[in-house]
Amino acid sequence: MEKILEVKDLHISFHTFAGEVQAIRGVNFDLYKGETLAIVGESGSGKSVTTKSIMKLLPESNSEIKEGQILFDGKDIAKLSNSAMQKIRGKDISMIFQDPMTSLNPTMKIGKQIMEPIIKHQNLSKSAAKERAIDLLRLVGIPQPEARFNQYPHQFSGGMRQRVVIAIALACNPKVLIADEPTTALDVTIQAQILELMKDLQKKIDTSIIFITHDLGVVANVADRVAVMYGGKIVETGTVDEVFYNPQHPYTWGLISSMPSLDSEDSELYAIPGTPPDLLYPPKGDAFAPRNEYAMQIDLEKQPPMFKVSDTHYAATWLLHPDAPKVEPPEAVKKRRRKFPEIKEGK
Amino acid sequence: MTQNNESVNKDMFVPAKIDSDKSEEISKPSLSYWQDAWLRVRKNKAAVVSLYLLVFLTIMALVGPYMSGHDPNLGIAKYSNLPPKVQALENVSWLPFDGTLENRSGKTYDVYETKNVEAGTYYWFGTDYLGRDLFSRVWKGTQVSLYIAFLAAFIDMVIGVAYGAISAYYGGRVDNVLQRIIEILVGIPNLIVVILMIIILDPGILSITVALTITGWVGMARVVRGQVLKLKSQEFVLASRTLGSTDRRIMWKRLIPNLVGVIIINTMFTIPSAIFFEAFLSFIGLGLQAPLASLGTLIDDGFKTLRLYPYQMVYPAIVISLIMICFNMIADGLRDALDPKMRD
Amino acid sequence: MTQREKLLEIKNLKQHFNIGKPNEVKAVDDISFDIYRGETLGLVGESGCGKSTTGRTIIRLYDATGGEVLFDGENVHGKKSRSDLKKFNRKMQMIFQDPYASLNPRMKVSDLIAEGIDIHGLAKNNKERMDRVVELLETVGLNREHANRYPHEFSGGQRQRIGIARALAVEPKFIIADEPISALDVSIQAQVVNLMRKLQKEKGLTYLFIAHDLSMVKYISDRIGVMYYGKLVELANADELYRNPIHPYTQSLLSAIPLPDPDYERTRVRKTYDPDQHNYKPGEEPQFREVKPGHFVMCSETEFKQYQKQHATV
Amino acid sequence: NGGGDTSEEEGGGDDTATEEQASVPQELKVLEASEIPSMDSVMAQDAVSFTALNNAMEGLYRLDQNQEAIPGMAEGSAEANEDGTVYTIKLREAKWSNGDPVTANDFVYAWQRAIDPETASPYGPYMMNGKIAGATEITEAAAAKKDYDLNTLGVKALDDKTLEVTLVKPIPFFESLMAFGTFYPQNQKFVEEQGENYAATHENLVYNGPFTLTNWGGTTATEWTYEKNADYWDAETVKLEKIQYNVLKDPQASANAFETGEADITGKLASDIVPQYEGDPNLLNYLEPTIFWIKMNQQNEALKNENIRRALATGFNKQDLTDSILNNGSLPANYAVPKDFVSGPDGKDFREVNGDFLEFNAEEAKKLWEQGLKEIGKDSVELVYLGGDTETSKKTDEYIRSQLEANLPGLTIKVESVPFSVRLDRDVKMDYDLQFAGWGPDYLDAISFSDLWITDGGNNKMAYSSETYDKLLKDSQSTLADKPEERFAALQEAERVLLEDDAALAPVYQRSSSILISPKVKGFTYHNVGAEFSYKWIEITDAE
Amino acid sequence: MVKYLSKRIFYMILTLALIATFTFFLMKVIPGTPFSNAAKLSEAQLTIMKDKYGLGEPVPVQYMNYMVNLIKGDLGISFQFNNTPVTDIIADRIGPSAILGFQAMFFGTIIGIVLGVVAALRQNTWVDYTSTFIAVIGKSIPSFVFAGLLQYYIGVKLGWLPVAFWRGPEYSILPTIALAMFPISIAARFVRTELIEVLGSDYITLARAKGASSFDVAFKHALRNALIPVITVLGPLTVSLMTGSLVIEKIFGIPGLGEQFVKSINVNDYPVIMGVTLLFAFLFVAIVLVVDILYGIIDPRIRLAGGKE
Ligand SMILES: Nc1ncnc2c1ncn2[C@@H]1O[C@H](COP(=O)(O)OP(=O)(O)OP(=O)(O)O)[C@@H](O)[C@H]1O
Ligand SMILES: Nc1ncnc2c1ncn2[C@@H]1O[C@H](COP(=O)(O)OP(=O)(O)OP(=O)(O)O)[C@@H](O)[C@H]1O
Ligand SMILES: [Mg+2]
Ligand SMILES: [Mg+2]
Repeated sequence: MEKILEVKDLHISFHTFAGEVQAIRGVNFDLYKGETLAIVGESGSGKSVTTKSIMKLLPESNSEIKEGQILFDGKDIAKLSNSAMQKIRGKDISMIFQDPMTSLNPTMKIGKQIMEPIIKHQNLSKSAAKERAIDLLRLVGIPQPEARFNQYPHQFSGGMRQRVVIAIALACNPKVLIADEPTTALDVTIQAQILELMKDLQKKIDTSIIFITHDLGVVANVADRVAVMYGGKIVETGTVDEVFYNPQHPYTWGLISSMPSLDSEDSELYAIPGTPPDLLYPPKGDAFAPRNEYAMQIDLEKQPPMFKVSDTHYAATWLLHPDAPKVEPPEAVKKRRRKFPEIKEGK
Repeated sequence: MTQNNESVNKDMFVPAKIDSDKSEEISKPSLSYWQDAWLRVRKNKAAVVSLYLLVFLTIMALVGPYMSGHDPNLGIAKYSNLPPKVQALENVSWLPFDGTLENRSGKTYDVYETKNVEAGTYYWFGTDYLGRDLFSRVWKGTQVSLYIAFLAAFIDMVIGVAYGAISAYYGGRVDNVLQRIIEILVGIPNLIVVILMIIILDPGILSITVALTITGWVGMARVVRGQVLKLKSQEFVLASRTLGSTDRRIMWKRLIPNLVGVIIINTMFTIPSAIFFEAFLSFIGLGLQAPLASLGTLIDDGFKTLRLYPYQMVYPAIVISLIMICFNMIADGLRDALDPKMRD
Repeated sequence: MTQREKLLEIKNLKQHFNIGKPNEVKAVDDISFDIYRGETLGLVGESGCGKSTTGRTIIRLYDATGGEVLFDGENVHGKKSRSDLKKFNRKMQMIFQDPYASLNPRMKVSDLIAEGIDIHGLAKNNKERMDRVVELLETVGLNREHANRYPHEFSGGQRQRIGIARALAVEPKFIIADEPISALDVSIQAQVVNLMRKLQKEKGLTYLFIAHDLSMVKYISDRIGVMYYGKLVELANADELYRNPIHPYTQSLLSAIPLPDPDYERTRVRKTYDPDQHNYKPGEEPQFREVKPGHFVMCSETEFKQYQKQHATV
Repeated sequence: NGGGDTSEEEGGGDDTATEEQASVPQELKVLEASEIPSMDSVMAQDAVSFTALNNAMEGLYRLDQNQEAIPGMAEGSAEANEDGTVYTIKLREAKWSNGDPVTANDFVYAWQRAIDPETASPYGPYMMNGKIAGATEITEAAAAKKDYDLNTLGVKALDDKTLEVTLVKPIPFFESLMAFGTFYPQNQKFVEEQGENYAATHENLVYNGPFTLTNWGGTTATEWTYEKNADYWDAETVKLEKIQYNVLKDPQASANAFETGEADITGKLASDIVPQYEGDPNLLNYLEPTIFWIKMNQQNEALKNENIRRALATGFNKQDLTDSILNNGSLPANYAVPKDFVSGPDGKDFREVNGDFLEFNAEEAKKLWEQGLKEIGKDSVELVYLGGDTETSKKTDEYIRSQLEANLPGLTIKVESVPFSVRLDRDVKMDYDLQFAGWGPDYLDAISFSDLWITDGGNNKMAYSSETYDKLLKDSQSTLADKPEERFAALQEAERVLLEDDAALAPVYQRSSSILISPKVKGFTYHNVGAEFSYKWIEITDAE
Repeated sequence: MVKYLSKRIFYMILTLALIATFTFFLMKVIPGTPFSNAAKLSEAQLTIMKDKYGLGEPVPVQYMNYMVNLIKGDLGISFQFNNTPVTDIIADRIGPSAILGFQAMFFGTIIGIVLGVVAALRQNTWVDYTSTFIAVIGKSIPSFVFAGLLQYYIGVKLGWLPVAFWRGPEYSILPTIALAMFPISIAARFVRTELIEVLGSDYITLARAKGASSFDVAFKHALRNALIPVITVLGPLTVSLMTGSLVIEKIFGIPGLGEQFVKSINVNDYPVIMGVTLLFAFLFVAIVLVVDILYGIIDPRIRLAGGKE
């Protein structure tokens, strides 16, 4: 498969009043053509920062890429000039944000907002751009696109606004689409529609999607591959089946077992104790260690490297070290693991 | 993604003792809102410099009038309009502190000599038309300007906050009536109200303050109203209500403390306006009564003779500008520091 | 089940906003249900359907436009004296959705938790007050050390637990939890849910649990009500509702939930709901009817018959 | 500038104008400090209006460069009857700018209009009451809502060209009084035709003076133009062709405009500006008959005491005030009738004869003060000092305050600077202890000053009352009216009583006014009473 | 919309009536008389004058008369300019004031906005500090000082522009500059503050994600959203500038209303004071309405209550 984007050993810090926030502490991943990579992880783990750095949208005043490369088309985005980046944004890489209520300019007509990238990147005439914009509106399933073209965002419902945002993102058939929690603010029914729409469109234009969410249900629905982030690092990555049915990292275990399934019985939910690390004072060893009931001495001392589980599956936990004692994962994980061989077969 | 097989000590693979209590521990030192805000303000260099400068100006306002040894209100008529002269600096030719002026034909002459000023007499900022020491007067004026500013700001804060909070909290008809009153107040030119105030009360600081207060708080009331409208449906207010809090308790104990930031920032902006307003009143002849001076009256006086004795206006103008800039910078710094959106 | 004691009876509750203005909203439009002592009643529905309004009206944050709420048989929506209201405020409490907005940022945790204690004079002196605060903190898994800190120093989960402690301070019988977990991280949601369940067991609390995360609602609730545009369209035992959703809206809602199971997700089909599909004839008022024992559905007479037939066999 | 065309400018003149002189355009640019509030001579009440009227209209007499009354519409001097109460004046042949002749009736009409309560002229009754027969009666009848007859006013047209004026008592300064704007004629037919609109703009006016207004938009106009009135009886004398006026109220701005050549003559400069032009050839400085003094309200316990009053009046250095602080040519005033204002029958200035009173003497003042304090049994006194809100007034007040407080121990002065209208109001109510005030005369006679201090006089308002003073004043206006020497002596004695005997008033300074005027302007004339300036005699030369 | 407007207009009239009443009685309390040479008038004459101008009647009667005339559009006659109706005075004087005020507002706002935008885009850099400095100086130095300096240096010393008077466009340049300092500083401050806030919002990030340039982001996307608070302040400021700045008008010899107003206050010319006050109040309430309508134009979300699409 063709690699379209490569992130290598990315380190990003913010300089804040309180001190340096090491938001990203060595992130590596690849994105292949036509696939959907889901990034999950808890709030503050660095999902948005990672993707914003790909767009070079981090606030210039206080953010700093300390190390690493973001390779797109052979170019290192981290080093591109602003004007060069303006040519990539919206054309090769585009983005959808979490909150459809706030991500459209309230004082600009919908049509104009869609036309903007078209005019900018495709050198179309105004009327051609308008036609294209209306097509896009139709494509994302907005009824009466001609009439809607001249309306303002407040005249649209949340779900429709998100469709508009998607239309804007897809306006120039980007190679990469980054969706940062595109459905978190939406109702389940509307979320389902949007997810279907995105999958549909992906098939049509064959773009690669980075999909950020912390809803594992959504991940299961859309992802081909999954990266789990914790404390500014990717702690586990693999195909969606590998991560859901054969998770290796204790954080992934925690995530999966803290979700009640519709058929789960009355037993107490598994809860990851404690609170996420404060990246102002990043821990010396494994960031998850203080909340990890399987933590070993080494977790407190040394950061674990990525251990290979399969060709596609890696996890950063010392538990995978040959010297580590074998541990019993939580019940919910064991249940899933039992299904794993069968699912691998089915594939 | 290389498999990292560097050797690690096997002993390390023993379960670690994780203190479950510790997982809830907060690693950050406990900072109150104000400590935190102060830390942020401190990062803003312009604000800090302004703060120090303001403290310096305030101290000067207190001790300045006594430093030169000349009474700020008592002049020697014969020594009127002397240019600045400072010990030691008088010999530095490019500094304007040598007590000389240029006459119409462009010749420099020593005014101190022409006016037969006793040797060893120095007026650091020169003297005014009555022969009063401008240095003392500038600081005396700073005193008055700061006093006016703070007093006005204080009353502004009290009335503005109460008015805005009541208007927004009770809403509906109360709000409608109160907002109408504001509209009327703003609709009547300030000048009329001020003149009336000054005529009814004795002219002077008090009447200026009262006049300022009559309409000066409108801005504050608007801001507070906006904030309270926003806050009053916040969940923490609802929570307080479900616990049985009375309206009054909610307003004063729950809402107002949350407005402190906004109030302070707004006050920082009110203060320069008050100083400016007083200067304006002086210009139209409704300001302070002699021999009191404010920076406004000093600038006004100095301006009249700007072409002859530029120093008479320059020094008070510098001080007033410094005060304004300082307050504005501090206000900016505070806004950045107190803005909840800027917090982590 | 029938012999269970009713704690709360909501009868024909209505809450309309901006009455008489062009932007009138019927946020809650004539709903009736009971809540039994010690149970958790879940309330789900799409955003804006009136769940929060229902909760807030019950606790009198809004004055109801119509209907009544009987708490222990006593109407809490009649005109009442201040002291009566205070008494009522002790019996019923609320936990809010946004753990950031629901704690006053200018107050210390101890003062936040003690707010109810202060208002109702539940502590004789400072020491007693502090002891009680610490006890509450420990109940929700925090400790003495946290008492002197400010809300912004806590994580979302911790804040939500502080909110719970605040509600518990007045020892209420009934707690309305308005989406207490939807603003929290997945890994932290479980902490709060577990805590709520623990407290329910220990203190015999009754919950009205509002949410739109259906799997969590199912997990915590004994019975679940489904709301749609200000109306309650279905109410049943939690398992029953999931197994046999009757109202087409409920079916649509359930079919839209993605589950953390890729295998299942690959095959899930979504049903859509269109309110016009009922094809109600003019004059045919849908009503809330008991299709099966304990399973109520909003339906017309014809639909009722049809549903009964369909589900009798199951 | 200038250029070659010389043809029309001085056409028909009998002069000996050389080529060069004629080539200088006879145009003048003048700055005025205010709009013209009224061009209706009957309604005018301020210096600007009277000045404007003075250049566009003419009364029986006109003041010349030496402040002497010279015939205007009158042909020669006025004939008085033996007791000096009835004057008969012959009018010369003169025309209004619409061609109508100026007749005696025009005077009768204008004067009757001025006294008519319906007109509510502010200056009419003020100028006529107590002087022109019948005036006071009309005003009082109207105030009491009784009938009155305008024909009872002492002015009659004996024929078209003969006017008879009846006075209440002899007026030695009759001719100069007649030069005052209120006594100008008005063309009855034209005024009645215009009705409400009379004097609304330059088109609603007819002129009989040296110039006509050609571009005046009305009372709010800030620019206007005069052009030479060809129909003026003395048009020969008038050289100026055009005067362009602009209103500029800020004194510094006026000076700036003068410097850039926007103006040839500025309005009166504020005293702050004058020192800037010390030694400048453009600066014209002249002494006005306006005195500033401190009124001491004898309703105040302390001020009832003569020693205290004297201490106050002599306790501040007037010389320093005029030299260092005002610095604009003003003179310290040790008198109550100004210098260079009136002179006696022997031609000697009033001042020259009467000398100084109440001169500054710090030590003496302190002694008097202590004496006074003892007499009233106090060791400190606090006085409210009512001052104006103009810059000069504020400076002066502040100076006097600091001087008096320094020289008279135990004295506290509270200065209150108030707008003019407020000060007047409080003056009338006698709501002050000390008041800084000034007075400028309306006619050329010492009595316009002396008159102020008679018991219960409309301007006294400081509870000063002296039988001697009252008697001297009464005599000078009746029994001594036609005995110039004795009358003069009586008025001088009155001043002495006021200041030396009673120390009723603390004179401060006599004002000097300054304007900037281009050296090419010759024949510029200022006046002590009524109108401030005359342009009739101005000629532009090319002196640079 | 019609309903909304008529309601607003009703409130406007109410407010104006209240202001008229309030000012009227204020005038009665202010000491002094409108007769400038009252010192020279005898009692009898004062009585006559008062009767003539209707000041002899009991105050409530005067009030009724005034209000009745007001409804007829008659503002009375000035005392200081005899026989001149107040409406004429205002009509004569409002022109230059309005032109100056408008120019100052127009250019001042534009410059201020640019300064503010630049400062916001380069927050906490020297650009920002310079802009802040200019803004603060503009606010802290009284306008008469600016006016005086401009007149002297540009008018007299350099001779580039006329020092005073009102005879053509070039005469309005210096006063406009002096007058514009205030709107410049207000606009710059507000735009900066608001823009910083707006620049942090999601839709700005989205606009940047679309590849828009910084210029487009600032001017096409952000500015409009930052303008609401700016026009809230500038609206009323326009009124006070357009109704005349006494200081500037006095220094530059401009026949405007502001200078007239102050003079009227000084000489107690009640009808003119009342007239100008009412004009000011009227413009003020009108501009508030205009600003509200502008809100709707600038931001389509803000619809007039009860207004239909
Ligand atoms: N502009 C910024 N200034 C300072 N710190 C920042 C900034 N943006 C992000 N951070 C910090 O970087 C870390 C990662 O944030 P990020 O937004 O990537 O989290 P996330 O995984 O997207 O979380 P969420 O699920 O809440 O969106 C956090 O600790 C956050 O506080
Ligand atoms: N104070 C109010 N004034 C006017 N309308 C209101 C008010 N509160 C709520 N509404 C409206 O009532 C309806 C129901 O709102 P409510 O907050 O109860 O919904 P919800 O089901 O809780 O939604 P969510 O899941 O988003 O919390 C919405 O249309 C809302 O706009
Ligand atoms: Mg994020
Ligand atoms: Mg809700």
